[in-house]
Amino acid sequence: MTTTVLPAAAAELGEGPRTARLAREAIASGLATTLLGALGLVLGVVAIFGPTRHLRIDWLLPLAGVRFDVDPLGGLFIAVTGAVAVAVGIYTVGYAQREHWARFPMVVLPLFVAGMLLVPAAGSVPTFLLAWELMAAASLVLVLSEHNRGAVRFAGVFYAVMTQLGFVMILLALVLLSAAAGGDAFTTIAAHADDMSAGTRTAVFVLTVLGFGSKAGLLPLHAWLPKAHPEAPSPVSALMSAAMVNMGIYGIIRIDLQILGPGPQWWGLTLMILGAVSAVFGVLQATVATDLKRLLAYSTTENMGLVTLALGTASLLSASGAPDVAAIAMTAALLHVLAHAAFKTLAFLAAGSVLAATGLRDLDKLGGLARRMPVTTVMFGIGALGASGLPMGAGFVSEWILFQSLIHSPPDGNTLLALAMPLSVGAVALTTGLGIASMVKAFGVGFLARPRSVAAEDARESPMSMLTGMGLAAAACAVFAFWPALVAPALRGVLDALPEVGGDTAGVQLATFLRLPGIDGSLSPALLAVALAAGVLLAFAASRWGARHRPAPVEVPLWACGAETLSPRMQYTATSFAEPLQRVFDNVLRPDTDVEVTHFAESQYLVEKVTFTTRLADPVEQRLYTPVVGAVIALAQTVRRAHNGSVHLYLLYGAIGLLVVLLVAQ
Amino acid sequence: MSALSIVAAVLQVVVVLVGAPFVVGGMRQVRARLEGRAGGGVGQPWRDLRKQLRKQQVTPRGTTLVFAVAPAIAAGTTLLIAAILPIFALGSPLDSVADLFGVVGLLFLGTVALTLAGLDTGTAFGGMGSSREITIAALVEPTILLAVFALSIPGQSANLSAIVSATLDNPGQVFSLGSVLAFVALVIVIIAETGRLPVDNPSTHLELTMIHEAMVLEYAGPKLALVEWASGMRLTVLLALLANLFLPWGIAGADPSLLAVLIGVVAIAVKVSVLAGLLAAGEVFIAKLRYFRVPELLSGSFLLALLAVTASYFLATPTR
Amino acid sequence: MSLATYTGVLDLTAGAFLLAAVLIVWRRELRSIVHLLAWQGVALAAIPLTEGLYEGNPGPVIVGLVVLVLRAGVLPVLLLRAVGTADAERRESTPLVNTTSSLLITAALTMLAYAVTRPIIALDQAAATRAVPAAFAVILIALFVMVSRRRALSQAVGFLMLDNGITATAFLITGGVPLIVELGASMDVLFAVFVLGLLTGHMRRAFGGTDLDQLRELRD
Amino acid sequence: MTWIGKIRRVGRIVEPAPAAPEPTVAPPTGVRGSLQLRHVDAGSCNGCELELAGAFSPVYDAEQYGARLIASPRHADGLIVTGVVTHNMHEPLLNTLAAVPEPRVVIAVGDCACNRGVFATAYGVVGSVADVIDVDVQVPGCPPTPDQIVTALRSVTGK
Repeated sequence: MTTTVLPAAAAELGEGPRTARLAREAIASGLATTLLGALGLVLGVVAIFGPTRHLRIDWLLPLAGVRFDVDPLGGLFIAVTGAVAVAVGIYTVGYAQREHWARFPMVVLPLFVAGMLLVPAAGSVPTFLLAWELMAAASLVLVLSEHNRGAVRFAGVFYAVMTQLGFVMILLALVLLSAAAGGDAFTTIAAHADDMSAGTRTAVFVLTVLGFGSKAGLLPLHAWLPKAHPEAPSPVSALMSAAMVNMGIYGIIRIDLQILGPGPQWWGLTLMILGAVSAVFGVLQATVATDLKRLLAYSTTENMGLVTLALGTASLLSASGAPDVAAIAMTAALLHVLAHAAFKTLAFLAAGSVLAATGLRDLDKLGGLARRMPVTTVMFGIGALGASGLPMGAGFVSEWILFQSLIHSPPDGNTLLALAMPLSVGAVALTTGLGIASMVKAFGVGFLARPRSVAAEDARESPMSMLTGMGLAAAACAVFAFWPALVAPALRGVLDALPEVGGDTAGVQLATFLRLPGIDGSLSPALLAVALAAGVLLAFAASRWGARHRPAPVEVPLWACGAETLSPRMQYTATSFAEPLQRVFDNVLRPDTDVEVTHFAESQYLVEKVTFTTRLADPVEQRLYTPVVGAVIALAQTVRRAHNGSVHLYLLYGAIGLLVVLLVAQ
Repeated sequence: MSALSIVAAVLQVVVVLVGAPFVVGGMRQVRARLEGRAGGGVGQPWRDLRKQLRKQQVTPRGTTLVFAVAPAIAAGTTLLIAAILPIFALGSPLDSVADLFGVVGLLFLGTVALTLAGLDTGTAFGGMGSSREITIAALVEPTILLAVFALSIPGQSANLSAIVSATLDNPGQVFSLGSVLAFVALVIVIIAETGRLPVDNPSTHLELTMIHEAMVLEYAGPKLALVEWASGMRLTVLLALLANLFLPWGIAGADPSLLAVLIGVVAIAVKVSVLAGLLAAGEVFIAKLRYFRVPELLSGSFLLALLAVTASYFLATPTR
Repeated sequence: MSLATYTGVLDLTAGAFLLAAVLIVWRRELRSIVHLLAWQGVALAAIPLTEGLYEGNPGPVIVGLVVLVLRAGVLPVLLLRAVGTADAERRESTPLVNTTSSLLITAALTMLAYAVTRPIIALDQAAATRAVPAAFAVILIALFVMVSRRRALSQAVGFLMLDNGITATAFLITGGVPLIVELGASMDVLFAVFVLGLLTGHMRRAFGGTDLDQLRELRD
Repeated sequence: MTWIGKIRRVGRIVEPAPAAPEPTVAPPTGVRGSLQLRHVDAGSCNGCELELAGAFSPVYDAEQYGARLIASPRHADGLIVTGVVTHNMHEPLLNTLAAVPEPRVVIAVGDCACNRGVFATAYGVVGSVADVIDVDVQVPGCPPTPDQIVTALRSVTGK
């Protein structure tokens, strides 16, 4: 008891000034983030509707100069990032104080946001790469902000290596592009895109899909995401999962759909396969995950997979001569990016609120938060509803549009479409189904029922600033769930700038009713909500029938099958909840289970205890990454022989290197 | 949208509310007769409902609002579906509010509400039922959406009125390969979603073998009545949907006369009774599947749905 | 019989034909597998019957009747006799590929069949040709059944299904084969089943079961 | 198709219903013909269980009078208790009764449940059911016949 009391007392007595300073710094950092975000939001919205704005600062970067061209597509991503940053900034004010952040992450947080805002604004290859690197480095620093934990350090190294590998691929692709186009501005490259050789285009496509796909968390280069996102502090997780992954999507749209598009059919097909595999794999992992933030991170992979699938559909359809349906798919992709940003911000902020209150991320130990943290529970519920893609949730409308684009592609004579579309519907449907299961698990096991640990029992609601940040994100979720028409003009503006994927056709009409021109299909999320409310009221009214005959209502203990009490340990946990699905998909998930039976020494027939352990690793990571890492280590061991510690030898290496460079330069 | 089609939609809700317990009762009665019993009669579920509605409200300690409102949400989604579907007449005023994808979404919303309620109780059985229910729901979703896809191909739309009128305009397609496969797939899906044999046994007494029942084990009195009512309505609505998707004859048009609506009522009553009777009779011959064999059944139905889409897709080019 | 009815019936027949194959993959009970094979025989016989009735041509009708007797009557009865009486013999207890995967593979095979037969359909839009993918899918599924089943009897069923598929393809593409050819093919199949029946009997006497994996012992 | 043949051959095997007995208690909620019961074995020799199973079998079919056995006491209108109340089952019996929402009935089946029967002096016994909780209907007999049980059930359902 004394050990827990003492530090708290010390904090109150001796560290008053420190607390005040922490508060000042947290407010400054949060406010800076929010203001940057608001600025980005405004600029982004202006860019979507206005003409493309240019800004050149030649002195800032030697040789190339810095160049910003903000067009509608970039504007959309700037606006999304800005909006996420606004909510996260307000949230951070409370979170940084509660979690006692050091000064360093507080300074880097606005920098990270700035980097993300600059990426879509970049108008030339050097500027883009610079902004990309700023974003990557800042996020790495933020991931490492709790570096005294081993898991964080491991995740940081993993993230650093993978993000740099991705960067190298993007670098190569963009250098190839500017070399082929003879200029480094994106406008120049776009103008010369049609003259490029097929080989260059293919190489650029493959490299960008790998590089940007890795940032978006697509398979097989997703492995950093479920490690780095959960280990980062929650506001940073929210920024990474809701805003940074979008940059990967932005890159794919910008380079592969806009500048080089419309590509051949296999480009679209590749994107569809990558997207479908990522979506199904991500959601399967989310279904069996027991770590709340890891679950959300895998859900990010899932949703980015869905977006990529939609992008692939758009690309494939416009290459197959169906630009009007391609535009519908593109709308689905963009709307899903927006909706995902809203609900994932909310979910990660709520998870952070739980983490701050209990110190727990393990769903097996959580529970009973609904009574202890009601606002956070409601917030997470809204986010989870959005992530599950059910009606009344933020993700429903975009998934509905995606389905419409998949079922309305004209099959006439095209075997490829006739095979791809049904399989895609199956994949997306499986994703939605499992997504529902994973979100029911996260919400039902984590927040409802009874607390499974002392920490969860002692949880207290988060401060006002954190709740406000979540509230903003929840409001955005409500917009996407009930009134997506609000963002219709913005989507229209972006689509107009994307004629490569049918942006010049009618597209989806987003008003009170969503209508698809030329196609018989409509949905009205707002009216559906009103009608559902009426239905629920009617059901309530029906259940009031006979009420005057009823004895007075009572509260009773839970039915324990006749036994005295039902301990919280008897509840289903997240592991047991997902066990059936894990069994069904054990060919894919490859769980590692162990049952160990210890017998009494006296008799073989009496069991003293039974231990059951199950471990779920990421199978892709195990199969694909372990051999690669092994090979790299083996190579490093070979190279190590050259390092014998002699300064003379090292100088000799330098000299030889110089000679080689001189000879090659000849 | 005429006044009568609004009346028809309201009537659909009312008739489903009133008729659902009779459908359940009828099914039990068919089963009882085939087993050589007398049975409680078609009105038994109604008597049970009335009785439960007069009983005490019981709130298990520690449950939250989720537990309290879940039955109403489950019933509310089903009622909304009843208003959207073309049961008596085409062109419900809510037809353009949600298409078949929306209807499926609403169905799952109801399932999720009860699942969360099962978890909310914090009992072993509640969690067990929820876990099983959500597993089945997750595996059902691909089949159901693929079947929707297959059905939407002839009418080029997933809006229900469009699908049904496409069938009415072109009756031959009911007996096409795609349609038959989609029918079988949908039947399996409906059995799984409404917790009938062989997926779940609605009359089991053993908690360990339960799926739906385990989830609602803590409900009592009026809330239990609502849960049972909702599950009966869900069965009724799904059977009506099945009937009208594949055998829409008798349904009133988009701008119906009073007589047409009445014919529609009679037609659907006959169709649902026949379907329910067949389902109940079929149940006499089968035992419940082991829980981990259910995915086999569902993957089979997934295959059928996929074949349905493929068949309709590849054969969509009209014959000359 | 109008064109619409003819198209509908043919379409449905092809569907039933394919459905029987899918169900054979699905079920494990040998007895019901044989019953399903009989139903498939009925569907197969219905193809020339429908064609004959539609065209008013007695040739295909006779072929259809012969097929009906043979495939839906004689062969299943012979196979049923071969089903063992021991409980262990009545089920395909542990197929090499589990049921769920089998079904997904079946789905893939069917889609493949639809994809590869597109050129044939493109040639001729007649109702009969448009049912060819179903027949072709049955051929692929039959091959899969033969690969993945352990019991000798399931193998025989797979073999018969293969033959059904080939016959159906022939009926659908060429509008029927000459009676004598069909009779010859059916005789072949009949003999094959006799031989299989004998073999099964021998196996059971030699090994006490019809698990084909035990044939490996012969190598040593 | 042997099952269909069997169903046809067997037909209806339920025994004809005798005239309804005098109601002993009013139906708990005022709705006739609906009674869901949770069965509690408080310490029975399983003789009464067999007869109880008989009462709900196709031959006697208590379900035709609206009575049904169910799994959860929350869903029940009352308890049907068999056997003498033992020490171990004393608490569970009380807990189960408390879990049944009001209004509720308790039916004690068999001599042991009514008056301790042959276990009257056994060391593990608390008492008869009536010693522990309020009992509305008692069905004597060791064991009572299914007919007696059905009659008792009908006297509560009023059908």
